[in-house]
Amino acid sequence: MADVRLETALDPVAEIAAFNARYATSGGIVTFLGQVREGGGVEALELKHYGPMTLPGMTDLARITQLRWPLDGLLIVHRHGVMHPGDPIVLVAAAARHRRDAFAAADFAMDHLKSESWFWKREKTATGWRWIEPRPEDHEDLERWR
Amino acid sequence: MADVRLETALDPVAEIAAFNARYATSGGIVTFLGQVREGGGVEALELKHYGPMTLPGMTDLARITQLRWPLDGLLIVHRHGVMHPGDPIVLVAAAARHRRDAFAAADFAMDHLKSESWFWKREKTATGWRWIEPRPEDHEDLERWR
Amino acid sequence: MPRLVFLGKLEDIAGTAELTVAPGPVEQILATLDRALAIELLGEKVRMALNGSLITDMGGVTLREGDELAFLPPVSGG
Amino acid sequence: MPRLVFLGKLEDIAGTAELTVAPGPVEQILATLDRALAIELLGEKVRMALNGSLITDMGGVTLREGDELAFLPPVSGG
Repeated sequence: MADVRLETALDPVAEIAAFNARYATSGGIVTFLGQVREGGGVEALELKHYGPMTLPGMTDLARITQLRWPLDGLLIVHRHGVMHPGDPIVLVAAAARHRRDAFAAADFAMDHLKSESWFWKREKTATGWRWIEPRPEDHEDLERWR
Repeated sequence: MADVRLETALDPVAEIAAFNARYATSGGIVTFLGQVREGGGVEALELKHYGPMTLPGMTDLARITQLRWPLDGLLIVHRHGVMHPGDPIVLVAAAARHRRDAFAAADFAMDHLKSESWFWKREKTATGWRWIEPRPEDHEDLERWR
Repeated sequence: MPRLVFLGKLEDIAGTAELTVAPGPVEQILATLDRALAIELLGEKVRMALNGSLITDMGGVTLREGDELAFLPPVSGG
Repeated sequence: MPRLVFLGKLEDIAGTAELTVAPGPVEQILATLDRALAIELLGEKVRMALNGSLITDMGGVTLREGDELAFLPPVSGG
């Protein structure tokens, strides 16, 4: 039921169109699209993953999300590799009979993707590449679900 | 900054494509698409509005939503008229620098659209048209924001 | 002439979406309507809007030429 | 031969994404590495995965032919 992918490219509009068509009679569809922000002098970012664990972890997250809320469908697509401001990074879509379930499921999946998935991020500015450390907010976001 | 419309037709994918393109460097975009559910023997639904108040009320809701969260952009499109299972009813999209702001703004706007906007809904089943009464959950949804 | 506008199920009860009425105090106008309809219009959950703005009390409100008084039952939209 | 895999900033510190090592107990293997790198790998926030599964303690773990031991610093993804 869940469609979970780790990709080097992501076309959010095509993905959303296909998802909406597939779940046309679900009451509500919530999508989250994460993009590379502009600002802070960031010219590029790179997301690295670990083959044996990253996609299996995402698949497990999808399974847990579906156990927690009654969903008609769930999509999680995450990119890895080098990206630039304006590029899509991650897309989550949840279709449910009831609006609140779709919102909660997408929100939950994103909090866990950001904080518990096996991705490592580095950013390139004029001074070169720099690895990004986890932020305290990521941990706080997770606490909301416990 | 907000794009608020009351329409007789809605093309969610085209709207989402345009919104995403416009806010390509926002960190996060949350969209909610409400559709006519299948089930319960509902063959059609009709949403009626009141010209002098419905769109002004939606515009005011957009203003309040933007005051409450720092958004890059906000879209609210609501249909009126007769719709059938699988048809889109409402689309809300919120673009923000930070993910949580986009989620909260879209969620807030939807709760208020459902419970406080000037729309009246009737459903058609095999036994004819029937006006829908407000549900207790609608009120509970609003209480979350107070 | 002033108009009364009936939204949602009130349109079904009234049998019409709009009614043109003679100018005058709202209480007097309602007294001229079908009694069953008037009772519905005065229901506790029905709100009123004069020319697009909610009013909390019809006491003292007089409808003049071109005024529109809308009766708004609880919303169930979206 | 077993391999050590370094994720995130540990790759920069190691100067390589992977290192082929001789089979044997992990403690012995780490003792053969550059001391600054070994200290980073043993950092409190670094987790380890043996053949794709997290392990909580390297005590007693012996790497055999084809084993892959990954060192995972805190994630910062998405």
